[in-house]
Amino acid sequence: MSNQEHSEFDANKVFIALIIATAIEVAWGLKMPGPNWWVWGGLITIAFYKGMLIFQYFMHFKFEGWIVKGLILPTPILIMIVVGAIMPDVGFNQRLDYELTDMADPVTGEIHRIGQMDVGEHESGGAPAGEEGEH
Amino acid sequence: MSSSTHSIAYDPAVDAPKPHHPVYDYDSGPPVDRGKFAIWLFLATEVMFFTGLIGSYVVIRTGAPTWPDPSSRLAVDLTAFNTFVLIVSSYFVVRSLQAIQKGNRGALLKWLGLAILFGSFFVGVQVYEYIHLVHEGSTPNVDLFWSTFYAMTGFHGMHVIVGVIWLICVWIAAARGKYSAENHVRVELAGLYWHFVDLVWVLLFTIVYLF
Amino acid sequence: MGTPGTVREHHEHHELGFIRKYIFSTDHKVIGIQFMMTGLVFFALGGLFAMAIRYQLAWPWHKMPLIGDVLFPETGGAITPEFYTMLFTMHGTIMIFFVIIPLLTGAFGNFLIPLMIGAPDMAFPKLNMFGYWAMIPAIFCVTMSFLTPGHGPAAGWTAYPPLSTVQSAAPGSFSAQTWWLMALTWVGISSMMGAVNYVTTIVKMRAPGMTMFRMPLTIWALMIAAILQLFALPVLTAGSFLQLADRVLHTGFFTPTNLLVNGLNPESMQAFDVAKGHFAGAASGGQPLLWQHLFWFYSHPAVYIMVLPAMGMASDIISCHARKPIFGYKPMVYSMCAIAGLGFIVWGHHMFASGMNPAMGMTFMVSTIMIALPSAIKVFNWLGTLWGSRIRLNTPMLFATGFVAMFIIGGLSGIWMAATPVDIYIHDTYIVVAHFHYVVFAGSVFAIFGGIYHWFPKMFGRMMNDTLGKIHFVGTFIFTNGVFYMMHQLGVAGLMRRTADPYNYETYRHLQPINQFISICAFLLFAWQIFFVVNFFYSMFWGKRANRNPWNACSLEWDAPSPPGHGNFDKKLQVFRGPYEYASPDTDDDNLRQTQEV
Amino acid sequence: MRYLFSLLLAAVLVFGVWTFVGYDNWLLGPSPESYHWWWAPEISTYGQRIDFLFRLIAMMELVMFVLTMTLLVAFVFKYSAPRKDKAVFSHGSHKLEMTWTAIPAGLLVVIAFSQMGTWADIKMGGHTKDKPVFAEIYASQFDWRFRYPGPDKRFGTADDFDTAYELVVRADEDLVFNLRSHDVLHSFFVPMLRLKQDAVPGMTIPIWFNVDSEEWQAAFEGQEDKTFDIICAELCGWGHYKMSGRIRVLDDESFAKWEAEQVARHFSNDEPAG
Ligand code: HEA
Ligand code: HEA
Ligand code: CUA
Ligand SMILES: [Cu+2]
Repeated sequence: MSNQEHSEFDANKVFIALIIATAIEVAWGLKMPGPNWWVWGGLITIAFYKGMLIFQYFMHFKFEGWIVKGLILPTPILIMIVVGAIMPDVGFNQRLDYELTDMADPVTGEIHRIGQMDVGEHESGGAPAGEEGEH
Repeated sequence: MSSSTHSIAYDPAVDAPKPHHPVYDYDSGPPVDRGKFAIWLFLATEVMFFTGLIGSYVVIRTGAPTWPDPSSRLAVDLTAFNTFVLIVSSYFVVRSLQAIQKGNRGALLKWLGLAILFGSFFVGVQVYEYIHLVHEGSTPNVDLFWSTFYAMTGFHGMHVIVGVIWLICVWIAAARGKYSAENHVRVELAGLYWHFVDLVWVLLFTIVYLF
Repeated sequence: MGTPGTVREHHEHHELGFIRKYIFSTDHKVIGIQFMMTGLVFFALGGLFAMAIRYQLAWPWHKMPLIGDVLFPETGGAITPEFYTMLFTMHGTIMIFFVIIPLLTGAFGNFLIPLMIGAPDMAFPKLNMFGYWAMIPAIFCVTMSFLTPGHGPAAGWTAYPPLSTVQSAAPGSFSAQTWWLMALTWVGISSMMGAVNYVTTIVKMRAPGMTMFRMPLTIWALMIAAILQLFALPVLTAGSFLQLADRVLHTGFFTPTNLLVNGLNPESMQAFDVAKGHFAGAASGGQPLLWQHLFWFYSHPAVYIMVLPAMGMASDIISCHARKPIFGYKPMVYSMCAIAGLGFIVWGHHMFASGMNPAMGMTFMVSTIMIALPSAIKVFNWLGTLWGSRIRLNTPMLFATGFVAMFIIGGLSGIWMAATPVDIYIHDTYIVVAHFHYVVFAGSVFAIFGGIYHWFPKMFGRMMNDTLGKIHFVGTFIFTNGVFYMMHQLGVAGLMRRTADPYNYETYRHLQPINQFISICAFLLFAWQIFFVVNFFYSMFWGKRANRNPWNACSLEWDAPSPPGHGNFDKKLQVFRGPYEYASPDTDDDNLRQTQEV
Repeated sequence: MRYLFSLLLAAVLVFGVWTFVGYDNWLLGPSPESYHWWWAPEISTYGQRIDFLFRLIAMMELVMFVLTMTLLVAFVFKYSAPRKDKAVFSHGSHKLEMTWTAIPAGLLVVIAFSQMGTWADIKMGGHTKDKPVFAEIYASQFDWRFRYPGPDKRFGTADDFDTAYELVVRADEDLVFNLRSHDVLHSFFVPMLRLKQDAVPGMTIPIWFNVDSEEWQAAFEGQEDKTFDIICAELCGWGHYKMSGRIRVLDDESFAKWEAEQVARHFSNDEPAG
């Protein structure tokens, strides 16, 4: 390989850094009080740091030529686009409302669901031709 | 009308393929091995695949009104140990590549064998964890926590299994003396995949088990 | 492959047996032709489905001719609404995943890439073979999905949950949707293997002198399409695995809480709890919109996967038969890159009415409208190529020019839909159907036809009959417009797509005559393809023999024998110039080939 | 072939232009006759704006369509004539590229910006925020149901009542509805109101419209039945094609009367109307 010469790195050092980071991370994740943005921020930073170590050194990314770097370049951008675009719709969906639920019938006190008063009508199958213009 | 040009008629001596001729295989583009180029392309697709999975998890979790504390449901210490195991196996793969780069086939076999062992151990622990969880009744259909948990660790686990098989193939080829100081791209390719799987696990461990 | 970058002087050309040569072949040309045959067979099948759709829309609930009694004895030969749902679902799925994408990237991608850049084969021939073989499980799964008892997948080619994930929402479709998802995954795997191979081959295996900017536009287009696939497809694969899990493992990624589907709450049924030994509920709390995002994140780039190679091929065909260099080669390349890049950030335009955050609708609208700009550049450059040319109006040229005209119509209707307020009204109406059939049928399929007529001599060493080809073109052109132009009219009248019987609504009752006209055109369109089928098979065996370069084209594939043998080129190549030096003043001829020294 | 093909292309051009301007008045605005074949009549306050934008885009597209198709026909006809000399040897022109990038770019920017106000008005919540909800719309396989708050204008009280199939509304007033679904995706589509919105299970999506009573009267000139279609526009299963509903428009007085009737009926036998 043409770029072998400058891909020398001390695997032992990287390895030890990874192990230490993992230890800190576990301690941090388990011992810190309650989940809050501080804890999460710290965790994600450590995880990111570990990921970068593996990526840059173990995977030699740091020592690759421009073409390999170019191949990977779109992915962080796309990740941000995907997650960024889905987040407002799913993560922070303002109109989310699962409380479609059972409502007491004001007269009988019976619990029923709106719009489901005659479930039996929705038999599946059947020839539709005759049902044209029903209702 | 018949404007399609047949300027020269068909001449079998000229136009038909000759049964024997050398095959010209040119090399172009930046100086990177074909296999390595392809594997990086493939890794880019893998990144997008896990983007789909992990991205879904992240948005679902953000959108969920409540989310259980993972440590209340999962054996974090066991998995922390498992994470350690996977990182160690990654390290072994690095060593094995360095060994063959220096032409040391024996060291290659040793380090690679260790990596396979540790990788299999990782799979074993994960299978054990799954069996345990399922027997506790924590199946994917219980709630979204378990749904996402199984989806992500499951797909990662499958990648680990593929990685182990791949490493075993490389090990066998190495035992047969296929690789040398000059020719060891395939070791590197398998290694790249293995490190990638490790990398994904590092992220998954944090966001699934610790968050 | 031996060590790359060397000339392999191996002369032993062992005769391979039939199986190795045509079935388990690693030769890119054979694999390309395998993809083409598979694609065409599925094209006929998808076309048949379309005919059934058209029959129902023109004469709803009438007895199906020929097959009615066999398939639907209980309704007296009329199709059932479930069957109609299955029809358009499978029509869309087959046409997109088993026809256009395999034909463009599978068939032409495989056949043309090595030939046009001067390589002996793909970078990874075995991987290439597996790419085709991954189609076999895909075909198996898609066949299973309409052969399993019940009535086939019922959620459209977009497979929106919860209809696609909750069993009780489509009772009777049983495991069909599961098979459908698996088929999709296998097609994805096939595309993936192809895409890795194409990009590697194009970047690493070009002949000496073949710089990136001397590659034919087809190669650029195929490369960009492959890159689109690499970055977009995995997201859909992940999504469809999640949907598969929702169906099989009863996870809750796309199933909201508190559903009541057909009288049943999915949370309260179905999944078997191993530990407790009884049936437990499905998870819930998910969101249907998540699937739509994941799906369109792939499927919008997919529409450009379906059109970019077509554009590339049309460019090559037009330049060759207009005997004139392509106008603005680099702008063509850059605009394709721009289409691809923008293609990643416009997917939300399929979701304007979906309940997506309206602020995001605004963003997606702007990016979508902007994507018309690179398309405009391409259209104008094609026109520029035609200007001052010397056109040979043979079949490939007719189809390629037809492609340009049809793409203009299809693209322009895209602008209406990109405009959010207008899309409120026309979303999911027949304007959408008109739009995408113009770009996909009148566009891509025309380019595919053109490509088949153009490269047939290279594929089989024989010419296709030009007169039959012209007859094929004229009928196809007329009937295509007869079918799809009128759909715009249905669309502005508000006619919904995916309705088995639109005349149920008062709003639509007066539209039946138009639908009948469309259907008759569609039947004629289908019948007319006989000219193609006959021409294709006849020419394959008895056509006029073609020499190496029957069209006097400039690009590299015409330097190879017809058809090219093992290893493609029988001489060492040196490329001196771009692929479009027609009418060059440097020669007396009107074509200056890429390999020709002056 | 040369003549035939040019003719075919020219026919596309002519037919296209004809549909743009001639027959149905896409450009000049729909006339009552054109309703029959083309547009559903438009009776909501924002319907006009949507139709206008449609025509605005149509106008710009017409220009591009005529331009590109004319050139195509002309070039194909002119340059397919048999000639002995070679084609013009040109690899492009920087100036031309700039022109035909800049002009469409300008047009497209105009198109994009002309849409924003209307979209914001219809969907962005300015009209629905803090307004009382007129009724809740529930979609399920395969029918529409509506829940009214009753005379007290509050949901969850005893005088709430449900109707099915027919949505009864008042005219000349911004009405806000909450759109919901019980099972799968549906879409609340009223062609005449130019309104379409998917109903997503698990979400409550506010929508609004305002029936312009004059336009409404005009659209049904001389007809007995002045109700119009609600259509389900999102595939929701085998019965998707028949998931219909109607909208009836009442003036304030009749609406109050109808409401009272419904409440009374609701207390008497609890049967949904419809
Ligand atoms: C090959 C496939 C293909 C291609 C190329 C395109 C191209 C485009 N598409 Fe299309 N589209 C589909 C396939 C395709 N589409 C499919 C399959 C669906 C439906 C999926 C489903 O729901 O089932 C769909 C649906 C679809 C929608 C969703 C509609 C809805 O459901 O409500 C929208 C909305 O914005 C859209 C927009 C566009 C735009 C703006 C382009 C642009 O790229 C077009 C650009 C081209 C031009 C504009 C013409 C040429 C330019 C000129 C002549 C210059 C001058 C022009 C101007 C200045 C305006 N498409
Ligand atoms: C590439 C894509 C493609 C193609 C080519 C077509 C082709 C056609 N489509 Fe298709 N269509 C879709 C993609 C496509 N469609 C999609 C994605 C949908 C949406 C599905 C959904 O809603 O989920 C759809 C939906 C759709 C509908 C709407 C259904 C509904 O919403 O209710 C209709 C209705 O008319 C229709 C009609 C047609 C017709 C008449 C053709 C005709 O052009 C077909 C003509 C067919 C032929 C001409 C085949 C001839 C065969 C050969 C040439 C092969 C020769 C064989 C050998 C040599 C071996 N299509
Ligand atoms: Cu409800 Cu379609
Ligand atoms: Cu799109």
